[in-house]
Amino acid sequence: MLERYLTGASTYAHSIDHLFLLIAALVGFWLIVAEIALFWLSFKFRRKQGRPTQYVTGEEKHLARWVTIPHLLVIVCDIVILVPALIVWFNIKQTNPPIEQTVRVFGQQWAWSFQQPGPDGILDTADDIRTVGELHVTVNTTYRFELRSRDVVHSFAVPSFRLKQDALPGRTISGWFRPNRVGTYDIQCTQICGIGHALMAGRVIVETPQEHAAWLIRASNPALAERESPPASATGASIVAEVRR
Amino acid sequence: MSTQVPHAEQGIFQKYFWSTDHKIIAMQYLFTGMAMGLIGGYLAYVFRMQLAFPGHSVPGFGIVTPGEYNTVVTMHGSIMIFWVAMPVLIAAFGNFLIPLMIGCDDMAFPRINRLSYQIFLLSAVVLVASFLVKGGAFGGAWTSYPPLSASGAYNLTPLGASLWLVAVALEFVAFLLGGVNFIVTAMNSRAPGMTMYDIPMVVWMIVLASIMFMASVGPLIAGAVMLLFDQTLKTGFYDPARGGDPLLWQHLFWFFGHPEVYVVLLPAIGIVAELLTVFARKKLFGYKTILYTTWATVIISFLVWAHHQFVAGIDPRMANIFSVTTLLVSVPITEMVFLYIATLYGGSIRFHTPMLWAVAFVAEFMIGGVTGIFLGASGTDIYLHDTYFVIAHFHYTFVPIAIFSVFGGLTYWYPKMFGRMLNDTLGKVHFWGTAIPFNLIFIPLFITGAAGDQRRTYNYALFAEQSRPVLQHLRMFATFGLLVMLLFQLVFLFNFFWSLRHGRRAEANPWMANTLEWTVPSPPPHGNFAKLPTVYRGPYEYGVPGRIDDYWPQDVPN
Amino acid sequence: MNSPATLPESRLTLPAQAGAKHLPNSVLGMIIFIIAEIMFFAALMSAHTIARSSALGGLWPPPGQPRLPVERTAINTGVLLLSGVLLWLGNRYMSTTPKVGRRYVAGAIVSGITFVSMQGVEWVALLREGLTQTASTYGAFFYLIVGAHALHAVVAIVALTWVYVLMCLGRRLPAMFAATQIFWYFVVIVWPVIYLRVYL
Amino acid sequence: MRAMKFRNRLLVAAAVFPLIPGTAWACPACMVGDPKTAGIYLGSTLVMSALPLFLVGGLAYWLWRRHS
Repeated sequence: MLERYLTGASTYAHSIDHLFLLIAALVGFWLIVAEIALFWLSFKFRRKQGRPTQYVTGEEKHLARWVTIPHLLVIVCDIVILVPALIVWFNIKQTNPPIEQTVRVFGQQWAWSFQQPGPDGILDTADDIRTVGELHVTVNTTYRFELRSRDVVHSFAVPSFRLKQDALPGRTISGWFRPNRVGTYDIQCTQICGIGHALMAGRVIVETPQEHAAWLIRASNPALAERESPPASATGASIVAEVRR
Repeated sequence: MSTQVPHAEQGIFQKYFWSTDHKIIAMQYLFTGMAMGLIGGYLAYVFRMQLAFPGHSVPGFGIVTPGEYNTVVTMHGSIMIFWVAMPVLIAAFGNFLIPLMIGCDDMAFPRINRLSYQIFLLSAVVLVASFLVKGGAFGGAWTSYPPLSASGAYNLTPLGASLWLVAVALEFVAFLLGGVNFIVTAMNSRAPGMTMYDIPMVVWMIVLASIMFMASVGPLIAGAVMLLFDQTLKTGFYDPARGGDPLLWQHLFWFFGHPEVYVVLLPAIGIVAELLTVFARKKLFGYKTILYTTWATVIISFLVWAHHQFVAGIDPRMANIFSVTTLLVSVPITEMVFLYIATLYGGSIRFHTPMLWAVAFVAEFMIGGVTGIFLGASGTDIYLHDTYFVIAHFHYTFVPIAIFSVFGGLTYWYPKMFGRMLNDTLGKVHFWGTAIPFNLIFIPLFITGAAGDQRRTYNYALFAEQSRPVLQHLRMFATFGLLVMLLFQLVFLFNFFWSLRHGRRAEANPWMANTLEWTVPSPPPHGNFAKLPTVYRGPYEYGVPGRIDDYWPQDVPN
Repeated sequence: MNSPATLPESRLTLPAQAGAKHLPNSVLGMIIFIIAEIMFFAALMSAHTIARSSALGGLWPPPGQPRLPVERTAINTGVLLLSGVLLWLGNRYMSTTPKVGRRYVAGAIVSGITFVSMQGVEWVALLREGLTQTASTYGAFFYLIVGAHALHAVVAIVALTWVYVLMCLGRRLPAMFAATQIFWYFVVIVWPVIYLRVYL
Repeated sequence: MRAMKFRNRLLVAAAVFPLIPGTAWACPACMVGDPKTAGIYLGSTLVMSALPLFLVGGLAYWLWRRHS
């Protein structure tokens, strides 16, 4: 269902989408039943001359069961929702799949920056690649991210990955994702972080291994990277101007 | 303030501004809340226009800068919850109804009651004044997460942030005093014969809401003091560099913030119970069950607050517990809603304006309730957290609570408050003009939220996925709905003030209701009851077989 | 429909009014207010506990910060507890021999004032030693929690003194006296908890 | 009786399931900090959640006892 509104581009996007669909189906059913009951009763028992009110306390067994039985069914539905919800949560936030790559994500007012290992594949060496606003990842690779904030609370969100995690200053928060579809996707900041909150856009570029290798070479060669640094888009520049004003 | 009026006996000032009469204080809360509601509505207009037509000058405001946008969003949230829903639902209805419905002459502590309103008024003045200070009003969201809120260097509204906190703290002190008053009055001043199960549901609900408020507000006041110290004395309670913890505020805030949702929900549900029974001429279906479910809601609501923090960096194991408790809340609330629907069964429903509001409340609130499941289930919350889905969800609960039930209550008790009837036709025009556009605003926002629109974002131009034309059209559609809805509020304002003078005079009991407030003249005189009433039965004895009248007031012996 | 609903039973005889058993308004109001106060202090204490447990390197108090005067405050705690006991005794005698009762209340007030002034002396000394609000959360929490308690103590002493003076003038204020007492007992009882968590 | 027992077992299982430790990835307190801090966070959460219930419940119970 969510897929209709926004592509899913990571492995757990589907499980969240399925959960969403399950909840939508169950609560949608109950919502419709209840709304129909409400409007039907409102219509059926509208005021009519000569028809007196029935005196019902709500404690009569044969009437009360019209409430208790649906109510018990609702509890069953709650459990049916809860179990997959917890499983999805467990899989995304509490398990630890084998990690193939690590990337550091820094949030600050008002940009995302990233630190990835260079060609040697090890973080915190001289050839680390640091990018601002753009994260290049390889498709079908499990990434571990280490999220930090340099000033206020930010929230690292990649809607297409169905990924969201707040970044708290003073802590390193980690998590994982595994992109499974090539393309360019938005990175948002979903926690208000000051007047430039709407500027905190980034892009995650999911590439094939070949493309990623090519990028790696370009990025680790500063002369090439300088030339290719993306120009700020026209709209972006105008917003920046507005913020400054 | 001082009493400078020469005729100390019954001067205008004495009567309307320095009164200890619960009815006058209720009116003071009501009108202050309505005035703040107008400000809150105007702010909503400003940011919805900005979202629909980003960068264009908003008529009546001008160009919205990002800083102003944050301020406007923050103030809309704060005002609508703390300065509209709370004063009108709890303070105005509580003050007006509790003494009248339980049959006593005034609140237990009338002077504390007056003090409570004065502190509240001061808090409103401080809040409005914060628009005028250097840097403008606070712009760090109504949740005010530090370090953004703790440092002027981050939020760029240093004075506004402190004034916001002071205003919020004052407001809580006011409701603390009011809450003590409500609880004590309802426990100690009931008319002879009124047992626990004879108390009208709305009184029960306001009292339970007050109990919840009392039990949850302490942590937030503690957190607010710490935040204020961080802002002004440069302490480091929330500063990780100095051993503080930014997450701490989130815990303290939501510890109060979630019960707060139910604090405003319960009075609304109580008002709706009164309306449904009177206009369906029916006994409330399962009075005791509703009471027990309310108690269950109160208890569970203290155990769910961390569901606002699923992705905030808390222990993920904790998220599981809070996911379970959150879905547990749905159990009593569903039961309650089912019982309300069942109340209509076998009735003889009169669709006057108040009843339309009551039925609409149930219909719309259900949508708000079920969409909460998406957010309470931790798995889907990862995606939906802080998107417009959340906004649409809680507006589908808060608008029925703070708008529908308030309009229902106002149109129902207006004759008792002011001694005149409202115009029913204008009331219905206003109802349809509010209820339909309300859905036009928020159904599109469910969709933009499901498509990933993040909250509090001034302009989506930099986000390729969010600046798709289809989403922009939905945003414009929502704004259109808001404009229509705001326009129709003029009908209500006209009806309200016109009827004050020119409405049909109301007799004591125009709706043929059972509860005690309808046994006194409209409006009730000072001291309420000429002779204090005695209660013989519950409040919802409508259509009792064997009686000529289809209602049976609580104070009539047989 | 088929089985008729139970009609409301006639209650022409009123249930026995429990009016005499009602708590006085002021006492009930004070108890409810105290619930909010307990939550306020509980939040401060839990915040303090968390800050303490997550202190850098597990060093609490942080290195370089002055130590709190544990022994002197222990004596001071005794003074405060004594004040609570005196007030309790005062309440016991108040109904039988008001003169003795008032004397105990006076004793309670005096020891309360002693407690607050000793705390003040301690603050001045600590400030001189360099324990400030801004240096670390250690100092900040100390002044916040102890200060919040001191503020409550001052308010309670003022209220108690006021009631005491009125009672000496011959007014009978059982409900108000009871409410003030409850507030003072709260101030007394919450202190040992603060002492255990903040000082030790 | 047997059904009762089964339901109890189910409830216990449901209560324990969320607490399965896993490796708490997104959890800053339990990954970087020491487990003691995480325990204290959890403990203070439980205390703060339960306290209002005990306070209000205790008051309600006491008033009810006074009346009857």
